[in-house]
Parts: sequence; structure tokens; C-alpha cells
Amino acid sequence: MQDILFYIFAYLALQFGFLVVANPFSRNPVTSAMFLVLTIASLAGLFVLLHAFFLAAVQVLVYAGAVMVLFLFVIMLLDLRAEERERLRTFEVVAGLISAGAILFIFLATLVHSPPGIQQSPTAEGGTIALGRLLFSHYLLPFEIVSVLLLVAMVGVVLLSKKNLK
Amino acid sequence: MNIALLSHEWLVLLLGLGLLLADLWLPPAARRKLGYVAALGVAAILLYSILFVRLPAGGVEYAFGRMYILDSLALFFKRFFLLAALAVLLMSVEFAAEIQSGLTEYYALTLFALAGMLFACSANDFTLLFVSLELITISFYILTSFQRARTLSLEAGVKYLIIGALSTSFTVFGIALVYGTSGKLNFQDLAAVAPQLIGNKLFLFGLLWVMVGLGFKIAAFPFQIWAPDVYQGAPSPTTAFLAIGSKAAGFALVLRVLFTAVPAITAQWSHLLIVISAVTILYGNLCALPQRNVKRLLGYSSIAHAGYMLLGVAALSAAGQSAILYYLSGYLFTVLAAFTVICLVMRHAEGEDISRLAGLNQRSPLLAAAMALAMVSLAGVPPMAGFFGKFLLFKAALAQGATQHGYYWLVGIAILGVVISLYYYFGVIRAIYWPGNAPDPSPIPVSRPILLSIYACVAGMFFLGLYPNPVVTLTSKAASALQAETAAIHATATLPKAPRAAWTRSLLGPASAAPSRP
Amino acid sequence: MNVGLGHYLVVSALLFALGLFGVIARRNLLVIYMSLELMLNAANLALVAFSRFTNNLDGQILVFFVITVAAAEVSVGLALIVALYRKRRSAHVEDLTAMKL
Amino acid sequence: MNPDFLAWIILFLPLVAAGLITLYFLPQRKVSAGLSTGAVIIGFVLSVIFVSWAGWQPAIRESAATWLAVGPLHVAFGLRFDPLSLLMILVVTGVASAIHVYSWGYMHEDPGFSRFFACLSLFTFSMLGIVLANNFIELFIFWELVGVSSYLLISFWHERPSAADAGKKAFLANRLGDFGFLLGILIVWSSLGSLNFGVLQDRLSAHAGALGSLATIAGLLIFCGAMGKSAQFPLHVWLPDAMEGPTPVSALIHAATMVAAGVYMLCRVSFLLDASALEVIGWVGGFTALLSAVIAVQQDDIKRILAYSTLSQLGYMMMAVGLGGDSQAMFHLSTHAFFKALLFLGSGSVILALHHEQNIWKMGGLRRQMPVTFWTFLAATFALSGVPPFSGFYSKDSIFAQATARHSYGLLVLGLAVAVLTAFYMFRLVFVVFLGSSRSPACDHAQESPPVVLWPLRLLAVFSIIGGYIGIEQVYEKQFGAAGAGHPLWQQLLAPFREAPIGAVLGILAAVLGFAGAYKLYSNVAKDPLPDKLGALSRAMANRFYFDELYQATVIRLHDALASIADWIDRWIIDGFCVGLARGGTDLTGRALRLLQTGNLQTYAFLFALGAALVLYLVLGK
Repeated sequence: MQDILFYIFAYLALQFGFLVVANPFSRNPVTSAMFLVLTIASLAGLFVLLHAFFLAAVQVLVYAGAVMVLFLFVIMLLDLRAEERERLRTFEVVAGLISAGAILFIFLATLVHSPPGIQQSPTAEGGTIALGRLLFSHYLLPFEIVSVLLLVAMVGVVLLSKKNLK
Repeated sequence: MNIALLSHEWLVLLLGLGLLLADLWLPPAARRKLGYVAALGVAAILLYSILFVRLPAGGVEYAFGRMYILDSLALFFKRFFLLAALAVLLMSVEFAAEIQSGLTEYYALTLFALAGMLFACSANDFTLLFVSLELITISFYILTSFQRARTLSLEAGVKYLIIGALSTSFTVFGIALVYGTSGKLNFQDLAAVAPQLIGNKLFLFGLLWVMVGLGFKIAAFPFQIWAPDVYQGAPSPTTAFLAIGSKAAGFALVLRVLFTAVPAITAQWSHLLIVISAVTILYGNLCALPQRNVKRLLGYSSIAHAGYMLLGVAALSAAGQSAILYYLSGYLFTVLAAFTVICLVMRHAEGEDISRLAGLNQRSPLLAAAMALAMVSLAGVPPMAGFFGKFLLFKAALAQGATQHGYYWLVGIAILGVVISLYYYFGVIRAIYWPGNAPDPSPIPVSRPILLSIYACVAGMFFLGLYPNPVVTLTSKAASALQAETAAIHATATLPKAPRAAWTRSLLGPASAAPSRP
Repeated sequence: MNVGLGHYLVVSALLFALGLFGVIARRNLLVIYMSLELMLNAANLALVAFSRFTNNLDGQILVFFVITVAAAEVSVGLALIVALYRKRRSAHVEDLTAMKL
Repeated sequence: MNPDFLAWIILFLPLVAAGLITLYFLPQRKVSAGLSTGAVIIGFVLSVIFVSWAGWQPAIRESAATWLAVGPLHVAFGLRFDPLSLLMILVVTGVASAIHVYSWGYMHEDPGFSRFFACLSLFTFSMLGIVLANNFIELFIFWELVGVSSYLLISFWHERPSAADAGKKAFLANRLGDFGFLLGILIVWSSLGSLNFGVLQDRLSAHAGALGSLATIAGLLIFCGAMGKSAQFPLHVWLPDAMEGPTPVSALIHAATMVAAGVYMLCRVSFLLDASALEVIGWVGGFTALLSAVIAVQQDDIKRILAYSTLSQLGYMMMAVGLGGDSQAMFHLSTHAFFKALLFLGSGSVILALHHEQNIWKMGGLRRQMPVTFWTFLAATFALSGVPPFSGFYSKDSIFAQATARHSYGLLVLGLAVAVLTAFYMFRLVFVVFLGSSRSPACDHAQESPPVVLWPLRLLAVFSIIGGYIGIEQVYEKQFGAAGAGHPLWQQLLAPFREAPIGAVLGILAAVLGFAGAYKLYSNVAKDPLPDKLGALSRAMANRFYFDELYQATVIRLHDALASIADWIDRWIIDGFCVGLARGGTDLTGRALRLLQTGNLQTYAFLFALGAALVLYLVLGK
């Protein structure tokens, strides 16, 4: 059962991911954003399969909820109708295929050469309590730094999108 | 756990927050002076660091379960960053007129970037590495695009953002692979298992991608492509901080990862490092040749200098690592002097063409001399700091030449790069002393703090070039910390878990049982 | 065949490659930015998978940080794109070539 | 008080002067000149006192302070006292004193008077540093300082583009050599483990083959540095251009200091040079000597003639080094310092009198208006041409003697040919400038220079005359072994004829031949009344005329052609093509590489990803 679910979610994630970057029917950023939400949701499904329940929730709440809404806001704000006519250029597609293909090939070859040899039965449970304990003990320092980082981002966003310059 | 251990970072963060708060009550006219407050604060922290911060007997102290490390290397870099930020803040005050809004935030963000650097040089764990790198990078995204009225500044910001985010994804993927194959995130724990993973290509893959992210920070080939555009477009004080702080933070992490976490694997990468160093040197110097924009020229030249410093990484020896630190110290004074001059001369000018320097000799002999000396030092002419740094780097590489002849080639190419660089550095000097008619013949007023900063930079350049001994002693001590600590830890016990448990208990109190980590 | 770590890694790599392709091939800054998010998500998937199969929660903590940092990065990035759009009336990459050579 | 202290004072006095002038006294012209001149004259006096205290003992002494300790590398900032350095500080401070005094008069009108003296002091300081350095690093740093200060001096009139270019060219040519030099130093350090000259010498004498297969390469790389600084082929292109600087600078650079530094350095480290390196050095020196002597014949600018003559004399010194005759090289360097400084200052006096006219065909007959300049110039010419008993004869002869002793007859013939040419072009210069009748109204109104210019000339003339037999060579021989016993003055006067009669006689013959050629050609070219009076004379005179024309037709034509070819090679192949190609090549590569930097974000992302793939492939692909 779990295996079948894996294949379903993996397929969905990849299919939606493909539609984000190279939707054959629409170049509209809104469409891309919508498919990105779906990709993220499929990934949340994979997270659940990996028993990372907390992260699955965060993924849906933060990513699909907050981040993508931000994206959509900006797209609406910018009124990018002209962008819909964007065409892919051959050179750029070839360049993208070459580099992405090369990296993918090397990665798969590496995976075949030295497969990750961990075959014990997985037991790690990404519950909120376990993660919370770790986060506020061993990982307290990065946690605090991230709070500074969020402050920086906040200051930056206010400055960059303030309407009047004075 | 000793709270005082993180005092540098706390104080800088408090200073930054204080500035943001002070902005609320101060009248707009007084905000410019806040830069002096910030600079004064940084100076006080630097003074505190030099006078009161001492390492314990063992030379090293850990916090947060060995995630944070304070050793002579970290302390060296912390003082280095504080010094750099001090000069950058003074520069920003001069630059204030060019920043339309959010002057206080500009100072505060500089301080937050500084805090990121202070954390980065103490990172002993991939988590802290990632988070502190991001703090630096995101602060710089904003600092780069701060002059919103200038399209170039925004364009530089967007380019830095996209390429930076790209490099972040590579880094995260790399960390994932390293973590997945070794099960470790701590550098010293990794050092214990790394020798068994030499044959594991997935592990190497991950490690290489972590280096991609760091290579982006230091602008090494082939991840240097963003540097010229961003250097050109960013406000001058930001460019200076980028050239010094961000690059040095990158090198601090390169040293930690390569020589603390995976020395056994680094030892096998000498070929790769030699090639990257050589190509970086050639690329930077060749591209700088036809350059007319001074900031862009310095962008290319910073690529070349990253190449020289990679020579010290490639040397795979304590002498090489010490030479990098020495070179960075010289580079600090030199680049700060150069950017201070550029900032003063070109602040009202769009397009920093070299010809704008014409007649500088008449407008301000002091600035002209400082700029000329900085160029001489960058070119590596004795008796300036740049010469001695290069000498130490070349020496370190040559000392390895017996084992592998590639080092001779590398030094040869580096010397070729130095010769090429003479052309463009002397082009700048020539422009300064070129009589011609200056585009704007008015004398340039130099404020007292900037005067002090320039004098300090020039003195630093001469001191490092003429009397290197004190700093060399310092840097070799700092470099020796890299491997000694790992050895000490693995010699005393197999204690990966012990300190973590102890520190957790102390935080959560005796009542709560230590969580059993799966 | 049982689904194991390898499967997850392959999916993650494919997603990463897709994102990379998008960054290089697309010209709308917003879409480029979404592609970058895709790449980060790919890395997250790898981290979670490793965390599960090595019985070690550190990986999931890292994912937590990555998500937070990504959110900060996105907000700054979008603000920057908005600022640029106001100035240039365009979110196209080709319009960003004032500095070159 | 330890007398070594004196040496530190001698070294740092000029630096202090330069610092004081730049910081405080730029507006006060007299104070700056006084400080600078005072520093170098006091330095000279102190040198005399110090030398008389130290004596010419071959024992090597050092005075050092630790400067840098990096692991096994321990570098001291030290001074080394041996006959070589002691005599050189006398020469350097002596010649520099004369030039400082002279500059006071020569540069009087210049607005940059104070700056000039500051640079001059800096230059003197750097040169003294080279002379006294006791290790390679210290030497190299002063070496570069000389390069920087010469750059400042050559492009002193930087508002002239030609001067600025000349300065840049000098600097770049020097740097090109210096990088070879630095590489050589690094090789020596990595194989011998020390940079101190004394220690190096001890290690090499303990294990003759310590440098192993790198010996020749190290030697040649070190020679690269000397090639740049002493302007040897093919890095000689900067020296003639360096004439763009003020005349006292030319005198300083050409005489005792900058160009001599290369020769001095080679003698200092001669123990490092093995046979094949010496062979190369000798022939490069010989070739440079010949090439530049041939070019000198064709020049019309008085300072350029002297510049090429300097090149050619440096070639002699290099040849001597290559022949293993370090003391001979240094001997020639010392005598050359006196008479070449004299020649330059004399030419400066002429140029000043003619209001900055440098073309010799607009001079003539200056003998009458400027007697002191003429007689001192003549003395220097005799010395340079190797006429006994002037100093140049003794030093040049010692080089011929060395060539004979080493059975290097090829180099001997080369040296003799150069000697002929030297006498020829120098007397041509004297005939055209001082003898004959004036060719321009300026010459008629020329006035002798003021005493502040003339006294240095007189002083230098004395040394140019007696420099050959006051024991200079003996001092150097003490340094390089094979010390001869001291002889009374009259015996030294005749020493060449006793010790190496063949070389001496050939040398005199060469000088006479050159003189005769110049006399035949150039005493006629001038509009002397003499040819008109003798014009009535019959066959003998006609024959002589015929002989002259033959000479003109064959030898001189050939000569002219050769000279133009040499000049052409110099100008186009070396200066234009090689340097141009190198510059153009790098420039082109730079422009091509820059095309990667399209400014387009997608291209950047593509290159970034490609780079990541490349790095992966390099490590994992194996």
C-alpha cells in the first residue's frame, strides 16, 4: 500500500513540477504558481510516507499556504499580462537540458556506483514533540539566528517595497 | 556553557537592534550620525575583544554541543570582520547622501551581516554553516539593492539574488548527501568517519556541492560569474563589505570544511584545487585587462585574488592556510583603502569610469596616494602587504612541489597572473596622476573619521609589508588550530554524544529527562 | 521491489533537475524564482528521506531551517522583483543587462 | 657605542630625509634640498669613517635584527659588511652626493623641486639597502623599491606623456625580470633552506651539488632579475627611454646605482651560479655590449648616445661576471660609476647651457665657451675609451685579461670590437659637440654653468682619472679571494702591462683605432677652417680624401646598415613585436573571456550549473 502511494505521490510531484517549469499550454506565471502549490502538496504526501508528520504540516501551511500566496499576490500586483506571450527559446532550452541532464546523469551514475547502504528498518518518527525538543536544545543557536534572519528579511521587504522613497 | 563565549555576536546584534529602535525617536536629520554611533560601537566591541577575550588554556572552547567553536582561528576572523565593518560603516556615513531612504536600516543591516560573519567563522556544524551563510547572503541581497532609485543597484540585487539562491539549493542538496551518507553534521564527528567514506561517491558528490556554495561566496571559478555585475551595481560601501567580509567568511568556512571536517578527502583533491586556483587567477586577471569601470575592475580583480588565496588551500599545508589568513589581512587594508577612495570620489557620479579619477592628484593628494598605494599593494609590489602575502602563498605551494609538479605550474601561472595584473593596476595609477583636465576639479573634502580610516589602512598596508612577523605568528597559530582540535577530540575519547547531553540537561533542567535521540 | 531510500533520491534528483532546467530556460523572474523553490524542495525531500532511513532526526531539523530560510528569501526576492518592476515595468530577464562584459 | 650603528644611520638617513620632506617640507624648497643633500653627504662622511674603522677585512660581519620567522624560514633584517658592500656604499654615497649638489643647480627652476629631492632620497635609500642587504628577501624588497623610486623619477615630468610612458615601461620591464628573480629566490630557498647569503655560501661550499639539477635554472632565473635591472638584452628596451627623466636622474640611474644593481647582485651571489649559467650570462653580456655600441654610433641625441654607451658598458660587466671575474666586473662598475656620472653631468651642463637642446648637430665649438665642462668631459671620454692612464683602461683591461686567462677568445674578440666602437662614438661626440665651430646661434651665446654644477664635475673628473690605480681592484679581490699584495702607486700604474700585456696592448690599439676613425670622419664634417686651408694641398690630401670616401662607402655604409638593422630589431622585433604580441595576446584573451559575462542571468545560471557539473565530473569521473 505504502509503495503504491509512493509511486502516486512521486508521479504527481514530478508531473506538477514539470508543469511549473514547462507548461506546454500556458506561460502564465499564475499557472506555474498553481502547479507549484500542487507539487508542494504532493511532496507533503511523500513526507507523510516518510513519517515526517510535522514537516508535512509545515510544508502545507508555510509553503503552500504562506509562500505561494505571497507569490500569487505579487503576480496579481504586477499585472503581468505581457508575460503570457513568453516563448521558450531553443538556445535556452538546449542549455537547460544540457546542464540539468548532465547533473542528473552524474547523480544517477553516482547512485548506481555507491548506493546508500543503509538497510535497517526505518524507525525515525518526525513528531512535533521530538522535533521540538531537539530544536530548543541542540539546535537553539541556529533557531535564534534564523529569528534574526527573519527580522532582516522583514526590514528588507519594508524598505524595498515602500512606496515613497523619503 | 559560558554565555560570554558568544559575546561578540550578542553585542553586535544588540547594537543593530538598538540602532533600529533609536531610529524611531530620532529626528531624520540626526540619522546620518547614527553611522558614527554604529562605528563607535563596533570599535568598542573590537577593543573589548582584544583586551578581554582570551581563549582558555586548551586554546579552544565549544558551545551548543560543539556546534559553535571558539578557537584562535575564529577569534582571528572575528576581529578581522569587526575591523572591516568599522571601516565600512565610516564609509557608509560618507555615502549617506546617495541612500534615499532607510539610512539607519542600512547601518543595521551591515551590522546583521557582520553578525552572520561572526557566526560563520565559529561554525563547527553544517546547520550553523547553512544558517549563518544565509544570514550573510540575505543581508547582502538587501544591501546590494539599497539604492532603489538606481536601476543598476536593483539589477545587481536581482542577479545576486538568483545566483545566490541557485547556489543555496546546491549547498542544501550537498549537505543532504553528506548527512545522508555519513549520518553526521558536526565537522569533527565527520572527520572521524570521513576516511571510511573516501570511496563513497555519493558522499563526495555532496561534499563537492557544499563547496559549490562556498565557491560562490569566494567567487572562485566556475562560480565567479556574478561578481563583476554585483560589485559594479552595489553601493560602494556594500561592495567593499562584499569584497572583504563575504569573501573572508567564505574562506573561513572553506578552511573549516576542508581541513577540519574532511582532511583525508581534501588530501586527494590537490589536482582539482590546483586547476581551480589557476583558472580563477587567469580568468580574473585577463577579464580585468580591458575594463574601464573601476568597481567592475575591482570585481574582476577580486576574482583573481580569490584565486591566489586558493593557492594556499591547494597547498594542503598549515603554511598555506596561514598564508591565506595573512593574505586576507593585507587584502583587508588594501581593499578598504581603495573603496574608501572610490566611495569619496565617485559618490556623485553615475558610471565609475576610470577617467573620473583623472586629476585626483590635484583634488586630494592624500586620496590619490592612498589609491595608488592600494593598487601597488594589490599588484604585489614590495614593500606593500600584497607582496608579502603572495610571497607566503607561493612559498607554501612551492614547498609541496616536490610531491607533485603541478604546484610548480600553479606558481608559474600565478606569477603570470601577477604580471598581467600590473597592466590594469598601473592603468589606475596612471589615471590618477594623469594631468589632463579633471571632470570636476573641485577639491574633495575629507572628514576626520575617514581621514583616520585611510591613515589606518595605509599604515596597515605598510606594516604588513614591512614587518610581517607579528601577524605571521598570529596567523600560523590560528591555522594550526584547524587540525589540532580534531586530533585532540579524537584522542581524548569517543565522545560525540557526551557534551550534547550535558548541555541539554543544563538547559532543560534536571527534572526533564534528556530526550533519547533516535 | 520495495520502495527504499534510492527511490526517494531519484525522485529528489529529478525534481532538482527540473528546477534547474526551469531556472535556465525560463525568462520570467517569478517563474525562475519558483523553479528555485522547486530545487530547494528537492533537497528537502532528500533530507527527509535520509533522516528517515538513517534513524536520525537532525535531517528533519535541517529541513525546518531550510523552509524558514526559503520563506525569508522568497519575501526579500519578491520585494526586490516588485521594486524592479516599478522601476522598469518588466519582470523579464533580458531587461536586466545594463551591466555586462 | 658599537660602530655598526653608523651603518644603520647611513642607510636610514636618506629615508628620514625623504619622509620629512614629503610630510612637512614640500613648500620649502631650500629646506627640502638641504635635508636631502645633507643626508647623503653626511652619509658619505659617515661611510668614510665607518670604512676606516672597519677596514677592508675579508671577514664577513653582519648586524641583524629578527624580522620574520615563519616555521623553518627565519629572515633577519640585517646588514652585511664585507669589502664588496663597504666599497659600494662609498661609491653610492659619493656619486649620489655629487649628483645631489649638481641637482640643486640643475633643477633650480623646476616647480617640483622638493618632490624631486624626496624621490632622490628615496632612491638613494633603496640603493643603499640593496648594497647592504644580507639576505635575498631584504635584497628583493629594496630591489623593488629601487624600481618604484626609479619609476617616480623617470616619470618625474609626468605631464609629458612620453615621460609617463617611459616610467611605466621601465617599471614593467623591471617587473618582468623580477618575477624570474623571485622564482629563482624561491627555488634557492626551497632547495637550500635559507636565504641568508652567508649561510647559503657555507651550505654550497659544504655540499657543492646541493642545488642539484636546479642549479642552472636557479642561476638563470636570478640572472633574469639582473637582466631587467641592468637592462640586458632583451629587456634593455627601457633604458634609452628612461632618458625622459631629468638629467641628474639619468646620471644617477646610469652611473652608480640602478643599472649597477644587477651586476652587484650577481657578484653578491656569484657562488650560486654554475658553469652553464655563467656561459649564458657572459654571452648575453657580450651581445648586449656589441648591439648597443653599434646602435650608439647612429644616435644624434647626446643623452641617447650616453644611454647606449651605458648599455654597452653593462654588457662588459656582465661579460666579466660570466667569465668568473667578479672582482673585474665590480672594478669596472666602480670606475664606470665615476666617468659615466661625469659624462651625464657634463652633458647636462651642455644641455642647460643650450636651453635644453639635446641634438649634437646643433652644438659645436663649445670648447671655448665651456672650458671646464669640456676638459672634464674629455677626461671621462678618455676613461671610457680605455686610454691609459685613465681609470677605464685599467678596468677594461682587467676584463680582457680575464677573458685571455679563461681562454674565451670569442668573448675577447667581441670585447675588443666593442672597445673600438666605444672609442669611435665617444670621440665623434666630443668632436661634434666641443670641437669645430658652432652650428647654431645658441652655441655662440652659451655660457659656462654655475659653480654648483662645475664642482661635482671637477670632483668626478679626478676620480675618473685616478680611479684605476688607487687600489679598488685589490679591495674586490679581497672579497673574491686571490688577493694580490698591495703595490706602490707607480707599480699599479703599469700593472696591466706587466700582468697581461696582450690584453693591454690590444685594448690600447682598439682605442686608438676608434679614435682614428672618429677623427678622420668627424673632424672633417665640422665646418672647421682647417680643411679649407689644406684644401690646396695635392695628391696626399686627395688620397686621404679618397681613403675617407672609401671608408665612408664601405665600412661606414656597412656600419650604418648594421646599426639601422640593430636599431630596427630593437624597435620593432623586441619592443614592438614581442612585447606587442604578448600584450595583444593577453588583451585579446581578456576580451574574448569577457564575452562570457553577457549580463544575462540565464547565461549566468547556465554557466554556474555547467561549472558544478564540470567539478563533479573532474572528481567523480575517474
